[in-house]
Amino acid sequence: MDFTFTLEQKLLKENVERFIANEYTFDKRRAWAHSELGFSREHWTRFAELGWLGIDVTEEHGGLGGSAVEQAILMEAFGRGLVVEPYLTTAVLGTALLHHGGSIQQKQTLLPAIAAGESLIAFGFAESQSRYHLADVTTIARKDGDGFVLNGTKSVVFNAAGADTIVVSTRTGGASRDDHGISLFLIERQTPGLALREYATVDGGRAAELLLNDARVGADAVLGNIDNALPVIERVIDAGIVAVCAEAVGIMAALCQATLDYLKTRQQFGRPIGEFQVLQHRMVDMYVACELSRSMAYMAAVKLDDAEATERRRAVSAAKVQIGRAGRFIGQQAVQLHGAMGMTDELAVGHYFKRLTMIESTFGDADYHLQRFANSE
Amino acid sequence: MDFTFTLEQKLLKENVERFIANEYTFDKRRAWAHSELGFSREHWTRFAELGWLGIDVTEEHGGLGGSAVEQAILMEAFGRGLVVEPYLTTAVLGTALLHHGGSIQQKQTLLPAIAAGESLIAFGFAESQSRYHLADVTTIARKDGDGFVLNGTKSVVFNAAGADTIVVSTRTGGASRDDHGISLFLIERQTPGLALREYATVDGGRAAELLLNDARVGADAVLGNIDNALPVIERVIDAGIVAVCAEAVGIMAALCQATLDYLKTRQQFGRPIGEFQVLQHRMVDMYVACELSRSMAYMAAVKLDDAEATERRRAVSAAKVQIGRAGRFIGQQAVQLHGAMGMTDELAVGHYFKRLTMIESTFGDADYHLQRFANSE
Amino acid sequence: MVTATAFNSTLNQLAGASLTMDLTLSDKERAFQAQVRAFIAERLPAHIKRKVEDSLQLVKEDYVSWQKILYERGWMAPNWPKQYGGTGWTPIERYLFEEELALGSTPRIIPFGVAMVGPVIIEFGSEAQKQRFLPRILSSEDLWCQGYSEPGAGSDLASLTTRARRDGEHYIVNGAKTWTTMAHYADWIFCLVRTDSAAKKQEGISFLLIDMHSPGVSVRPIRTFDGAEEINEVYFDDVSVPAENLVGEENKGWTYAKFLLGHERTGIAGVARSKKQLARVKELAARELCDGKPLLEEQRFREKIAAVEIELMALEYTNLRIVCAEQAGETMAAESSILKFRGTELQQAITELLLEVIGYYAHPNVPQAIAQGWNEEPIGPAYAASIAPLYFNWRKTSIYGGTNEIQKNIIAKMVLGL
Amino acid sequence: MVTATAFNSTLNQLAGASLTMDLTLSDKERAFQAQVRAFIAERLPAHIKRKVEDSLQLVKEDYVSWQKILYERGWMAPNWPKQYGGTGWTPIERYLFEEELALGSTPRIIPFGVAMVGPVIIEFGSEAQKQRFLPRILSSEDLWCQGYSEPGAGSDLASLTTRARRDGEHYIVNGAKTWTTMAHYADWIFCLVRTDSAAKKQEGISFLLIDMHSPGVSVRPIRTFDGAEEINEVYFDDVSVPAENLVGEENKGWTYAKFLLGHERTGIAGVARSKKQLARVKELAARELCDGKPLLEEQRFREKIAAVEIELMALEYTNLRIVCAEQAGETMAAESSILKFRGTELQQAITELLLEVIGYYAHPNVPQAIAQGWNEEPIGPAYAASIAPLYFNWRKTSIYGGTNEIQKNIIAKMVLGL
Repeated sequence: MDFTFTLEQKLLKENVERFIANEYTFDKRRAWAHSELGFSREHWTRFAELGWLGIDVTEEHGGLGGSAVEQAILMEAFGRGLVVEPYLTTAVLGTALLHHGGSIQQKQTLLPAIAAGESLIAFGFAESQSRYHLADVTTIARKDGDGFVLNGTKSVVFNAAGADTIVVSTRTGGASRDDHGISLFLIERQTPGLALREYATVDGGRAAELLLNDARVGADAVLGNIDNALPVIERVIDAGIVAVCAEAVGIMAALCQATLDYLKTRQQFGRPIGEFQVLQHRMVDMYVACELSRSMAYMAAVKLDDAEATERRRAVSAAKVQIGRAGRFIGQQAVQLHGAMGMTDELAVGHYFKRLTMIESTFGDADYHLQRFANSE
Repeated sequence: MDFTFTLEQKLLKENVERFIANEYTFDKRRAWAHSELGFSREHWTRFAELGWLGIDVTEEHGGLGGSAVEQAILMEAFGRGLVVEPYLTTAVLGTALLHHGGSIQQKQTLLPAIAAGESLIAFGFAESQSRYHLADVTTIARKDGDGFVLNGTKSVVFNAAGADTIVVSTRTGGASRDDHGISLFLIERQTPGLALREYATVDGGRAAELLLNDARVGADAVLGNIDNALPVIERVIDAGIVAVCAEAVGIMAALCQATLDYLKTRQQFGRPIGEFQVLQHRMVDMYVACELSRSMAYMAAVKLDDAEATERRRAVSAAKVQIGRAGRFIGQQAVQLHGAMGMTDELAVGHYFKRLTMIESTFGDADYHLQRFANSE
Repeated sequence: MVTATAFNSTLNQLAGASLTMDLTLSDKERAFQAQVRAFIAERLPAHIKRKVEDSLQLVKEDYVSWQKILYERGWMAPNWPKQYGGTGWTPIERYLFEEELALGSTPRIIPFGVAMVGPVIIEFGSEAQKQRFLPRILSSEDLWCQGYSEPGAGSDLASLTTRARRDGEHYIVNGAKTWTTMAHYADWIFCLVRTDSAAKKQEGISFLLIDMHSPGVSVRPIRTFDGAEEINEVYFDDVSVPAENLVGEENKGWTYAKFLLGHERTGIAGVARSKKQLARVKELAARELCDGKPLLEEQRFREKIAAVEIELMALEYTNLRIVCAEQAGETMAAESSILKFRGTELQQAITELLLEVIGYYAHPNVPQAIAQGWNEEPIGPAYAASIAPLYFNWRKTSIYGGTNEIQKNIIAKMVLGL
Repeated sequence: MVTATAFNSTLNQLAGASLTMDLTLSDKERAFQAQVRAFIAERLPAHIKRKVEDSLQLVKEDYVSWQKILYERGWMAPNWPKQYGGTGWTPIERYLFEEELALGSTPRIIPFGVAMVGPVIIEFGSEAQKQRFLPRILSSEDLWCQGYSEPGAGSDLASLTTRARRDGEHYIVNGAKTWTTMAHYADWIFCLVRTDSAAKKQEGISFLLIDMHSPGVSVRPIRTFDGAEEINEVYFDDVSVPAENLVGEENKGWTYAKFLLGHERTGIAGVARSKKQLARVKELAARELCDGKPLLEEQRFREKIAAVEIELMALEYTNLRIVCAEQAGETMAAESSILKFRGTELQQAITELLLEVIGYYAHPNVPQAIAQGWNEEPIGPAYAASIAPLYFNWRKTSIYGGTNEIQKNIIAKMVLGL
């Protein structure tokens, strides 16, 4: 047993933390978020050069063949920086989709492109009626000759408009909410019949409503087995959960640090407010909640790769519950302890809080995962 | 609208509070609780003389014809005194059973005797498998000639051994847990086939396991309608809930007062511990929880008499949830803030805490009533 | 001021002397309620009602036009003595009025004039001030804002540094106020200013009324992270204020400020607005699906709503106890602090439920959708757009007007004697 | 001592340098675990195991006989240096050992000797003290108790007043200690006593070892409200203590006391015992009925258990991070305070679940049923009798050994620099 970072991991951690601290200032981040594209292409190229986009890409496909722990290290630092680049959708969900569902051909085509920063992926898995249930799929893929015709709508597809390829979950059989009868398709962004309605998200990102109106794809667009894609989807979403949990830990740590600094410097009643015992204990609760969350995020990262499916699901859901609750507590209290300052758009605090809040619902909220955990034994 | 006490109610309140303060010291209470009978017969006679036992008895039957609010005023003071006399079972549940289920004959026989302090009642409504569900009844009453033969076991029947008459819920029809098919019977304490196993309870009271082994009762022992007693049982238990809620409020207030006094007098680090802000805020939370509970207890008391069934049920369950949660919080924190002193058997604090804890589960815990409330609309 | 005996007094004193404890309305109260309800139904403009119902952004005209409607009916200042334009209602009638305003989806009354500076002028102002300011508050001709907080003085109000130097018949004011809600709408600001810097902290402060249109007053909006622009910084650069605008005595301003804090009880808990909002939670949860069924049928979520509903009931009946005790002529201590901190906790809890109801549709950021005059097709359900901003914005309620931590300090001191 | 940079250090430093992060046991660790597990299965007497499983009362003999079994195996003091009888295990092995002790339902090791006074003697004691006391602690020939708290000094330890006056080759001790767990079993007590009353509070305190069998020592049991008799008052009336029983230097006792606080980390969170207890919650919830089905099938209750289970996992993996960092050679700051306050919160939460499981059968008070040698028919289910007393008794865990409030003060100061 060894729940410590390896030397390589420490190096990675130092690198990405240095990058965030030196180059990813809050003002710059705001500018990138508001730009046409919504993020910085330069950064993306840099990420590729540093190998970050290829952590989950095997060496044969031009990646590093790393683990979820390295992804978590990156994501934690990205949390601190409130990074807007579409790492999660492309280099976590995208690569996982290919690893767990992709054919040799698909992997050979896409993984090197992802690692090189040349291909962006998005994943449409939610629908307006589905809430967090991955099997609640009504988008239809109808067999038509050699290929398929897709009709339906996918909701809140993160980073869809900037993606080159969008993966969508569809129903090819079974009744609504059946586990069986779900299939995945790779759709090129320019496919006729695919329309997007893009919007900004409250946390500074981008997403889109995705409309499929007789969108036609070839047989080679099928990702994984027809009708049996649910286990792949679950595995991929679990990888996404680990990534956002680590990101949330980075945010929580940043909020704790900012709040602690504020407590030490802000003077009221002739002394730093950090001398008030109620605020001290609140800060302790925040700090401890953050550390407990960090333990769970890395535990889930290890188990994502190492454990069998039931144990993996339990670990991932447990982490999501812990981080959902801790995130809400820390986010709200960081604002509260900053007083009226915490309400301003100018300070980073509110923006961290918004991203943490969005992570709460991403891939299922605490209630959903508590239920999944409770019923997993 | 008037959510204030009437002059008469204030007078009653002053009287009972004076009685508790002057005559119901903690040491005496301990002695009565440990006595053979488990309470003081003298007190009981006194209660009768003061009219307290007849609050829920109409004037024609020798009572005061009062309301649940007056009962709540008494119970709140009884809470402060940790009164061990069987007021709840006889003068709340007992009278309510007769009012809502009793025949003219039964009322004429028993209500005057209750008001006069000459008859004690107990109510066996729970069974080992039933948890808090009043319709989960397996004790069987079988028609036999003019009368009935009863077989089964009732669990944790409060004050059963000292009672003259015990009312039990039985199944006369329907399947287990059906609402229909439940009947109530009055059983004289000395009835052959009725056996009790008495024990002390952790809060200083008494209860018993009640075994019915071919216990035979006459047709006149039926209380209310055969097969249709559930609504009566629910109404009676709701009255019991209001009473224990008020009792809990008295306990909470006593714990708050004791804790506040301790905070002001106990010195640590050269000052009263009440100067520590964390303890101040904890005390504020306790105080507010107590006041919110008081509002709910009296609200439920008013609605018990005045409201139609659905509104009554919602009010009563809401009060029980509030008081269950506040009681746990205040009880635990009163012990915590007293430090090691709070753990001792010598101080009243632990005993208040124990009674509060037992009230939590009496007539259904917070989870049960939250469910009842949520599903009542 | 009530101290340690609090457990046996204040709230516990369900005072008065009527025939029975009764939680139903009397015929007279019911008639009053019906009258208010009918008036609101008839006179509240539909477009304003819709904005309030859907938590959309209100603009100045929305507030003012509704306040003028109330003013015409004579209902603008139920908390004022009748001689100054109050209604002469009992505490219970005032409570019912507030409740109907909430249930009828009316805009909140801007508190700075009628609820805050008005009572101070009535209690401590000169006859001239009363005649000059009170009618214009009633009619909403003047909108007010509050100049208390400063960049360096938040919870520690008394450490303020905005100075007012006497210069003949004027004060010359220099300094800055911050977190000033609605300053960009306001015609007047009531300010705490330092008039004696030699005196101890809380002494040497005066209560001054300043025309926002005076030369030297400037307003800078402060954007909050939810995207709203409702608070501001207000700068005073050699602003000349006639000495007649001093309320009461020089250097006694702290007394007037304390009078104001905790003066207003009715409505501070916001129970009725919370009930309305909780009904909205249920309505939306009945429309959202979970496993093919309405989310509201999910037992877990029903009970989550129920838990908040019960906490709200507890606050409601505590509020009613206080109102009824007031009706019976009792004086209160720190009840407003209790109502405020519990009230805001529950308001926030309800926004959390709203957020949970809409799931992924909390993500889209569509500020246009909650602003005036947007008619495009919504992203996801139409009701979703306002919810995340509401959740974010509502974090302010436990901060503004004295943080909840400060409220607990007040209760500890004033009620518990700690 | 770590300060503000804590967020980037201490726990965050997942230090060391192995090939991969790995939460499974190595072959060597697995073999170690199996060895411990087999030993416990073989040697733990069945009647003791049953008592621990069912939360029944343990008597002195239960503790001592199990400790002697461990002693014979050489496993009594894994926290001691090998030269004094320690095991030489790694931090991870020690963690695994603690876990097996818990999962195997062994009695807790009485901490006062091996975990508390032992390390102090090893660090600060004379050679003679080491030779005299350490072997008898290992063998459980001497049982110890702790003389820290006094009637007037609880959390504020340093204000103690028990005096030790030097008289030739002896100290004469007068005063009283309280909340002394297991004093009625103990042969020795380690005491903080005041040797210089002129000195400032924390100076002038010495660390003295006192034979409980000395003339002038008397013990009065303090009954706790759950009915247990495990704590005591200890009185010293002109007790003569040989000067050789002073540990270290006179008036330096506070330093040794601080060393002791926070010295022991492994096992302080009690994760494994809590896991065992949580398994018991599930087991009992599977036997209790609700609407004719096992309570465990009630979704609400399942999720309630799950919520605690997740919190326990978070504590477990945090504990493992700390153990692995220790293994990698890091020094720690206030981690033991974190483990203690979270650990006790969860222990208490689990007793709440147990209480809820048994419903009405929490009411019967049957102290005989949890004492040795009761064989009558139980009232209700046999497992019920011990649960309310356990719930009540376990309230102590957030009080004894420094209240949870004190633990948070320590974290605020030592980790956060507040």
